Amino acid sequence: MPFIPHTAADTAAMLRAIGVADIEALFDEIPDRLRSTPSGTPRAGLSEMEMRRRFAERAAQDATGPCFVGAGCYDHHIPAAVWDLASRGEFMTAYTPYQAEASQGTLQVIYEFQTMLCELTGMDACNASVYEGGAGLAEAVLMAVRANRKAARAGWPRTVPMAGAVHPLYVQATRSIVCNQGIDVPMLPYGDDGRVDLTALDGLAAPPVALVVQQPNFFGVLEDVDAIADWAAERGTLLVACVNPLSLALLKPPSAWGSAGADIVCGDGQPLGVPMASGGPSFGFLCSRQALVRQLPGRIVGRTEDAHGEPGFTLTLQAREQHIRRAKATSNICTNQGLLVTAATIHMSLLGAAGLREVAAASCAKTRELIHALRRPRRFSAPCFHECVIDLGCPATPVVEALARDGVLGGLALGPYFAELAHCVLVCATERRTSAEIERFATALRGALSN
Amino acid sequence: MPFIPHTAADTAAMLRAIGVADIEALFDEIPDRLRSTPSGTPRAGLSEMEMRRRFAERAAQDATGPCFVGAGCYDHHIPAAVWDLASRGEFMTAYTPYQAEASQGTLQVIYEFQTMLCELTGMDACNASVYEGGAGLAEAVLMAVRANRKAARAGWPRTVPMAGAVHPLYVQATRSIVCNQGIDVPMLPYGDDGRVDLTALDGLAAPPVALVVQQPNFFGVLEDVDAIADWAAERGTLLVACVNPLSLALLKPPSAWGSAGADIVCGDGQPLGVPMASGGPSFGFLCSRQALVRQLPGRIVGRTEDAHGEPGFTLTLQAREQHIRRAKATSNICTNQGLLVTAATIHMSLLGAAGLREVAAASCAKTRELIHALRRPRRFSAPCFHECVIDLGCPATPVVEALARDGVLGGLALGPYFAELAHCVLVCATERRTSAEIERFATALRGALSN
Amino acid sequence: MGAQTIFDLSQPGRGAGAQRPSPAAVDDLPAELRRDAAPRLPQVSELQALRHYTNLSRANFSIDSQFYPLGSCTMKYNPRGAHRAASEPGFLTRHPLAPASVSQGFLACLHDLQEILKNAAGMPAMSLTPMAGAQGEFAGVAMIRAWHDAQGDASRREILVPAGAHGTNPATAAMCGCTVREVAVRDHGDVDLDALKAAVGANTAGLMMTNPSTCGVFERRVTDIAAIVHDAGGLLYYDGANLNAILGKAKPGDMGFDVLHFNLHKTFATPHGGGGPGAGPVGATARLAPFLPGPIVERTDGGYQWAEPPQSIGRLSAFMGNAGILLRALAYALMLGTEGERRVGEFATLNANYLAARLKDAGFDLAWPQRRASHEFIITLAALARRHGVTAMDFAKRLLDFGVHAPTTYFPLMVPECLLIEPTETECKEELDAFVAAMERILAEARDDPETVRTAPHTMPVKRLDDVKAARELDLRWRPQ
Amino acid sequence: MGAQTIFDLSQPGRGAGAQRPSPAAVDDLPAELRRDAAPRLPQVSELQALRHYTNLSRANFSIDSQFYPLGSCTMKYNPRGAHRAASEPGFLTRHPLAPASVSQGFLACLHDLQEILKNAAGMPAMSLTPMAGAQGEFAGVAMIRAWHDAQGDASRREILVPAGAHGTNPATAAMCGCTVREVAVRDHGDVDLDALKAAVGANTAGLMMTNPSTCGVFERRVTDIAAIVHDAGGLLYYDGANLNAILGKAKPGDMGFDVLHFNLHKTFATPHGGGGPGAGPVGATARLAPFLPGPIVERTDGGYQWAEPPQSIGRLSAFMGNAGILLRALAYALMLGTEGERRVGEFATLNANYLAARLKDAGFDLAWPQRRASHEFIITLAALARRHGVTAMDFAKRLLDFGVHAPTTYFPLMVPECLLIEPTETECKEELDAFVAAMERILAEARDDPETVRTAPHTMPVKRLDDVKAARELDLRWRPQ
Ligand SMILES: Cc1ncc(COP(=O)(O)O)c(C=O)c1O
Ligand SMILES: Cc1ncc(COP(=O)(O)O)c(C=O)c1O
Repeated sequence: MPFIPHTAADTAAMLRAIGVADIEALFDEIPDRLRSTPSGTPRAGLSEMEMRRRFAERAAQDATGPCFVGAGCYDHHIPAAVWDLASRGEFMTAYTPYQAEASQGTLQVIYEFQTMLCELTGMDACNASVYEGGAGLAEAVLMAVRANRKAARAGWPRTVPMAGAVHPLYVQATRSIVCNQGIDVPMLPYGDDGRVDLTALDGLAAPPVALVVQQPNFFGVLEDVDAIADWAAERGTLLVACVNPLSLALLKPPSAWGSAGADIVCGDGQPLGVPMASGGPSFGFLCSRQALVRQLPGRIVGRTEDAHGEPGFTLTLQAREQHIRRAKATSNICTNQGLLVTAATIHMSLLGAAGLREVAAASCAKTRELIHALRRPRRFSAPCFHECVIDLGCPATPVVEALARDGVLGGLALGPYFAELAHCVLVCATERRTSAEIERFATALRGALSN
Repeated sequence: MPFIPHTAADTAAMLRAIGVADIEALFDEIPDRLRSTPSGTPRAGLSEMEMRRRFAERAAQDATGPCFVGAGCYDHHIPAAVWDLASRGEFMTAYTPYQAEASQGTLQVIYEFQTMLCELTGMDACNASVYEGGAGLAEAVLMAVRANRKAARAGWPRTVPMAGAVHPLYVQATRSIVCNQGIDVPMLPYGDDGRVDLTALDGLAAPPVALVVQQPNFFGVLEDVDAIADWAAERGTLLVACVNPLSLALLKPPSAWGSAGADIVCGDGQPLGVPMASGGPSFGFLCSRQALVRQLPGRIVGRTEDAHGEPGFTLTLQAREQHIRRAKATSNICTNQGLLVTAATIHMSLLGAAGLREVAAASCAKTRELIHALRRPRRFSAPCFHECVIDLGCPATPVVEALARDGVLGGLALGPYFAELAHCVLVCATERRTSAEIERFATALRGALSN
Repeated sequence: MGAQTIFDLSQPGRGAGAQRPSPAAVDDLPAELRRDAAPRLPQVSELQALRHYTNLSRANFSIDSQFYPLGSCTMKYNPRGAHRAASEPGFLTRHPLAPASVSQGFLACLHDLQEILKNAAGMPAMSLTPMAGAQGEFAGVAMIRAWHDAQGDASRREILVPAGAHGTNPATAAMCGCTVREVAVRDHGDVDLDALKAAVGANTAGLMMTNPSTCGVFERRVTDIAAIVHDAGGLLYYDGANLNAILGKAKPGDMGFDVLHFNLHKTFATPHGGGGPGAGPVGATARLAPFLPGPIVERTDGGYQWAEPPQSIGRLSAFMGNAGILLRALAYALMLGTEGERRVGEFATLNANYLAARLKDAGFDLAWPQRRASHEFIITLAALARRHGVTAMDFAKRLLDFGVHAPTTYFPLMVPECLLIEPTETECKEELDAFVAAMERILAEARDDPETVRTAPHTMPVKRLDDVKAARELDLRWRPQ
Repeated sequence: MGAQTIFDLSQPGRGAGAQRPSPAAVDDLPAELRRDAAPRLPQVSELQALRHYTNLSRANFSIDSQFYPLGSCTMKYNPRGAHRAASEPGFLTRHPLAPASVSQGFLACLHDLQEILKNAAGMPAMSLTPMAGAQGEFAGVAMIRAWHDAQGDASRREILVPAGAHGTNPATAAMCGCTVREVAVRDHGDVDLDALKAAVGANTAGLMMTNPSTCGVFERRVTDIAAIVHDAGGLLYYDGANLNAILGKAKPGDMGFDVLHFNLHKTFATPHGGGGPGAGPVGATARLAPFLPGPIVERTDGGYQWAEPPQSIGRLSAFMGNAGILLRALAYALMLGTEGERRVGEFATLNANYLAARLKDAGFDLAWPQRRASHEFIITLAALARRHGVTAMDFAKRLLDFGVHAPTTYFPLMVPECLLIEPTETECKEELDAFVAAMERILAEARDDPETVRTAPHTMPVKRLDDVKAARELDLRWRPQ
């Protein structure tokens, strides 16, 4: 039997020490009619060898060719060292670092992570972590509503509009979560340039509590973040910026948007050393201005001193958290995505600012090469980052299916998310895509379109 | 530039401290005409990403279907924990444990390994390690010649006959090495049962210094080791046993062969947790009776005490080794196969005697299933272990080539090694082979034979 | 190491050269959107980074290196085989939005896991998407809300929790827009039924509880509790954090619960990762099934496909939850088999009861000595604290010096100076005996040399840390001197 | 941990159940060949094994965790990318005897490496099979022997080595059936040419040497040495252990050497593995090429194939040497490129000269202060030893307490109380400065508190170990009490 070390002699000695005859006796407080045995046909336990064979066969079944889908999950190179280190038992099989003295490794990693994210976003504080980008955006919205005291005082309606090109799956996740607190999340239209059109907000009785914008947005388009930030700042609306952290190696940090900057910055950390792996586990991050730090959900690590005055690290501001504050906590989050934070910290250490900038630039360049090779018009006119919507001129879903059968993950068909974009695909080429792969995609696309 | 951490400022400061103007100056003792730059077309350094792409493409090129070749390298299951642990930096990137106090991990592992191998072989002492099975057999032969004082006193010729079915590649390696010391390695014939025929040795003026027998032998056949051991013991010939350590979970240990047992036991450790990986790195082991321990080549660890009387481990009997004894050392070996010993130790801990026995038995059973499915006659009559020679009735090399093209590694064609067995293949099925794979082999073979 | 951070190792111009892609120019990004100053990320060599994080890891306790009797957390062995299985290249490189037609292997895995978990829950429907226990709870409470709403009963917004419930329970209820009311627990660790009866009413949305409870005992009258809540029109949520205790022995579905979550990172042995990731699949009875969060996997004649429950509370994350954790849990479940599942509950319970018996003999006070321990149990050091001025926290810190992770301290809140101890089934008797020996030794120290206990730990990379200073003088990021 | 072995954790009947294949019966094995008592291997759970070996690993120093200025050993960074590249599933599962037709990817890798090494050696032929430096040496000396034999000159059986040659040189010569004669080294670390002239003769098979030499200096008159040996009818062997010093700057082939080996585990950064594996490819000039050990890889129109050199000394192992190490070395070489190779030699030399200058300033005695250091250098503590009764070994042990692995001690033998120090190019200036600071501190201790130095180390898992007892009271395996 796997994983249970008890010999018959151990079991006998332990039962003797307890003073019962058999293990069954230990369950004597469970009423008989609640006792059950696993139903259905019994499954024999597999050996590790058999289990791994099954997994290997199934994984091989799904092997696809080059990936040109982005949409929030990107096929970047991850240095081998990242997961060789993150998979060390001491990182991977530790618990949440409540016992600080026995968890300095994880705690210091998180402190370094917080610093790195503050550097990337320009914000003052960062947590580590929330579940992922979508749930993280929900937390950001809840946080913004809690934090906007002016709105609370003035009794503004609990409305948090989103730019129209925020990731539609993030929008769905956010809505499922925040609707329970009576928060309304209307979508703003996007224009033909692919950017948000704020005029829809003009003429409201009260300004929105907060406003969400994504940069680069779901279409890969770069928003006019300065104008948006200024719009929000003028009205006392808190600005929630949802960003791709990798893009911040090239792009202006949210703290520098407009004259006042964003108030809360969130996003998904997947581009920082996390394999695509069907989209999870990844991690969400949440950064804020200093003034809002006590509204942050999730773990935060602080540097302090030990009894001898030596520096050390510990979880801090725990009074925000559920295990202390219970119903008054900033969030219910407990288990988070710590190991991914560890991987991201190592990843950022290995890449550095210059490396991340080069990865971002190479991805942008490859995407331009791709668009050129595909010879299909771009749907939106504003500059894009490393993703782009192209118009196939015919329903996109069957084309993408055909490409997949042909061994190319040829972008995301947008019809299921935006009915008006049913002929469009969102494509992405990271630094890992070669010119040969781009050519293969272009050829396959020509084939699929000519059928 | 990869792996070199020097910033321009570092380099400048260091040159200043040395008192030279540039790095070139540090090479001023090299005569000019010996200076060179790399010739040929310069190769640009690849990024890790590019390098890994090249490796992935090449590895994918070689992917073959199920492996039915054994011949000294076996496709056994390796628990995931084995290499997750052995790849920890502290094991993988440590040096030879000369500084014992900073190397207790590796040293204790080796001590445990020595114990395990002594248990499997029944011998008193074990080294850790020699390069692999073939070179290890050479070391065993040299050791036997050194150790047989009776032979030296009596001036017996330096002859070490080998049983005819010792692995032919081991024989080649042994000969290349020991011929330099004037040692003659004649082959003894094998009989129709596939076992050694010792009668060829009758009537020699002096008995051989040592005799080598392999169990199971290259043909997978089980030798009559009791008779052989008794033959050797009666004559003062040292018996060198070359064994598959996994087989010892089922088979009688060499210490128990005949009335006196083997004197030296060697073999390759690959079946103990080492991936096939083109045959290397694996490791060779060498065990002996207590009386011969000072003749062993390679590292040996002993338990001792520290300055506080606490137990600890250290390399011992170093006076056998090249760094102390130089030209008088028992071998020139220095760097050995330590990491593989670490893996094997972990592997044996996870499998235990019962697990190894089950692996060996399952491999034997699968091989019997295979022989049955292939419906071809066995070439040799004596019982076999988990490999077996079958007769195809036609030249085997083209058949094996055809099978390979068909995605099955269908055994080893024996013609290149034994001209008289040109119609034969040596096949093996480990516990990893499924009945479906065996069926696939059988079908492919029928196809190949009917062409 | 001390507290030298990666930033202290940084030098301008240094880097890990092999990790740099060839430089590429992008000249079409608007100048006003580009950043002017580079973020000050560390500039270190590959070796510096590798050595730094290797050594940091060595400053951690972990299951791979220490015994971790952390109550409520189920720190058991995380099989390396499951880790490797989930790391198959085909799984690691799968894009979350790849068409189902080229994802049949992955979908088959999720479907298998859904079936296994349904069986363990005793419930007919399962959604795998929640990314931790707390998100599972959120899904469950949102489903309860949505169900009441669908009945036209939108006034039910009160969630009951037994005193001593895990913090995520009330936090979840609040996050779901509900109010929280605590129900008292009686002397023997059972819920006070009279208090419960008094608490339920027209506003009752439901009750959240674990069983075995956070008191480390099996709630014997759970079906009575269910009846009271149901009769009042409420629903019952099962917090699966303690399911390890009864895996293969009893099912929440049989106890009257309507919806539950699993903590795969507990019961199904996926690693805790120093804080996460986990996974919190949520299961439901037939009436709540339509409200499950999506997507779930359906098996059809044409293969596996994604589906959304008809009245779904919606998606809780962008993609398919913590897919990699789900794969690890499946690997574990496959290795266990049904027989192995049963043994989990049995030996987790055996280990806890053994430890409880040994510690009692050693002079420690069990919180509920008359009760069977479930997979965990509570000791209270209140008497000691009074006598020697040594607290549960001091005990916890001192245990670290013996190479044992501290048990959970001060939880549940209603037991003074308590340690919640959960050995799990994967620890052997010798490890438990060593723990008892350490506890006995500390008990002796508390009498003879309390200062050693009060100032522990002594052998960790740091001495006891000043949490108050950390919160008062917030230092949340490194800054150049 | 202490010295609790895995056997001490063992209990009859325990095991790692998930590692057991389904039991199978084999009834046709003759009873007299079966063993009756099972070997007493440990019987432990998977977690016990994992925890035991995790914790054992933590008792090691390693490059991943410490600076390792171990002269002659070139302990530099071992890129994790190379490790992963060699661990591609297709490479790990390749059987060594798979037909060449289904091995083109692997063979292409070996061929690429052969070419890169030929270029670095300045020699036209290369065999990758030797499994470590010493086996490369063996191949080389055997080739020299075979060449003389092929010339009909079977009396040449004497190998010359400079005093202070690495132990493997004389040991190899002896193993190859040759006798060894030492040639003196002069004051400045160069070979004494007069002594060499006196030593060569009709029995001279060849000379083995490294350059830079084991003295840590470049042998300036290497071409004169070559001429003397060649004129006497001998051949020259280059021990490539020190090639890191001149990679990309100078080539042994240009210096007059006839045959050489590489230590890929040094110059080409494959991990040392706590003792191995390494790889020692051997290269040769045109006249020695036919004698190389096989197999080597040839490129033909039909693809890559295996080939045996026509007069090969034969095979040195059953298969293709340490194939996995060869793949790692290729990965490293590809990441370096030609420019990167050149920088290896440059920065290895810069680091050594910097350390030498700093230590000299700190009051340490360089063995050859007038010389440039190569990639390594020697300090002698002879004066200190006399003055304070503190030896090079004491220094070495005390360094461990500062988190630095000890340099190589007492090698080369002719320098009294020496430390041979090799920082390698992958260490940064801060690491070197920290080493100097530690050395200064120990120097001060040697004056003020020599006992601390003499009894070091103080912070390792064990105190100084008794080697004499280990050798006298041999305890080479665990036994049940
Ligand atoms: C009783 C109980 N409920 C809920 C949770 C929350 O689960 P998670 O941490 O996975 O969000 C925990 C976690 O420790 C728990 O112990
Ligand atoms: C100078 C020198 N020559 C030869 C060798 C032997 O190489 P290997 O250990 O790879 O057999 C070494 C190894 O340390 C060495 O330093």
